Amino acid sequence: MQIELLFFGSLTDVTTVSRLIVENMTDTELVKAYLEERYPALRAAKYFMAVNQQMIQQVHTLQPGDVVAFMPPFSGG
Amino acid sequence: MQIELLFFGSLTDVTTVSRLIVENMTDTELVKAYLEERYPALRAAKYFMAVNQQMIQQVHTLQPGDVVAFMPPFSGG
Amino acid sequence: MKEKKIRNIFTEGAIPAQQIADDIQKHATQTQIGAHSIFLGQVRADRKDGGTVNAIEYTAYTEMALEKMAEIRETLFAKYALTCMHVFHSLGRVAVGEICLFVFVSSQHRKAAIDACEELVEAIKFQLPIWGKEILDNEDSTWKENK
Amino acid sequence: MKEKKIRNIFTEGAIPAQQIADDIQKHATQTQIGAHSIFLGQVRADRKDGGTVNAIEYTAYTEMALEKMAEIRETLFAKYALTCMHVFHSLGRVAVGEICLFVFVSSQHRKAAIDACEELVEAIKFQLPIWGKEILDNEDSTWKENK
Repeated sequence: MQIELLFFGSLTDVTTVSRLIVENMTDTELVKAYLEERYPALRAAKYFMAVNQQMIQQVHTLQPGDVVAFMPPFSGG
Repeated sequence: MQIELLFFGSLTDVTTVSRLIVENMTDTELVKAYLEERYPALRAAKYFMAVNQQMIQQVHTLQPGDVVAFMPPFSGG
Repeated sequence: MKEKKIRNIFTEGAIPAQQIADDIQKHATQTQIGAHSIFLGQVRADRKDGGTVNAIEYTAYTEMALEKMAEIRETLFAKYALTCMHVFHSLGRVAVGEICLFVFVSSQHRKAAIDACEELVEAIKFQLPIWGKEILDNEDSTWKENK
Repeated sequence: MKEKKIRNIFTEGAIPAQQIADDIQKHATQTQIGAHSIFLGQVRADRKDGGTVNAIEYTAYTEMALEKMAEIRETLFAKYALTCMHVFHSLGRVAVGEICLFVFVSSQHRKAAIDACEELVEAIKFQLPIWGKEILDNEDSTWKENK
């Protein structure tokens, strides 16, 4: 199963990419652990997560094709 | 001594003029009494008075050349 | 001695939308500004006994209004961290759908401009000696009341 | 099933002052409108460590932003007696002195437009996934933070 990861704002300074496809991750905690391993600077970053454009507050089970967005505090306007 | 009287808004429907010069009126109470005699409809009208562009709340002594304005509630904007 | 500066706020007839664009454009050089709060009053086709409003005819005690406006301006500049404040109010006839009031307040951060603009609109409505006469489509008229 | 209508709010680059005039002019035919409340965000030449802001480069999670904006819109229309609400936000580079946000709310009576406009500006700043990167005159950059 594939999950699409999106990175926005200052997080792209850490990841250097705005999009990643990962395989076989069944919940958002696994995705987070994987990313913090791959990009240690993420551990110190403040960010929110959204699954399919809905903000999540806690661990969320993932389905194939889900889109997980990593977003630093908003600064529009 | 001359006093200048100015009428604004709906009050001009009552007075039909926007400006009057009156003689020998030493305070605003005398002016009011004179006008209510001359224009009885004024008695039922709601208005504020200003002497030389300053709103007054009570009887005000007049000096030659003073300008007394009669103003219904404001409706600008 | 009054030191406050008296500025004209009155425009004959409606305020053109183009003037609003021009005034905004003029502020592009003031690079400390982060926020503009604008209020526009537009003449409404209200139904009244006997007809519908076609236009409002504005009159004012102009000297007193400008004096009072200068006071309001001073008070707001003292209370809020503002960069600019501009007010334009129509005199004479303004047709339905046209703009009769243009209030334009600018500041570094949004809160000052937004709060001052709101307070300014209230002050204009309730403290400036200006009167609107609503002209109906049957040529009757009725004096406007502010709420 | 979501029934709310998704409308675009994004504009590439700065929002021209002329567009603001044109949008105001378009509302002249809506004769039930009595009040327009407008908020404009303008890019400020803030001093930062190492330089002065020259421009802001905006990016967004556009699909999510438009979805969220539709929700905010619905909420405000339910809460206030509004006639219209228009929002334009820049994407990409907006230079100092240029307009990056144009919020335009109209209603019959002033209070609804003023209150809804203020609430809408806060919602845009804190609920829409949009990010501003401040480009300094020494070509360094820093991520904008909303307060």
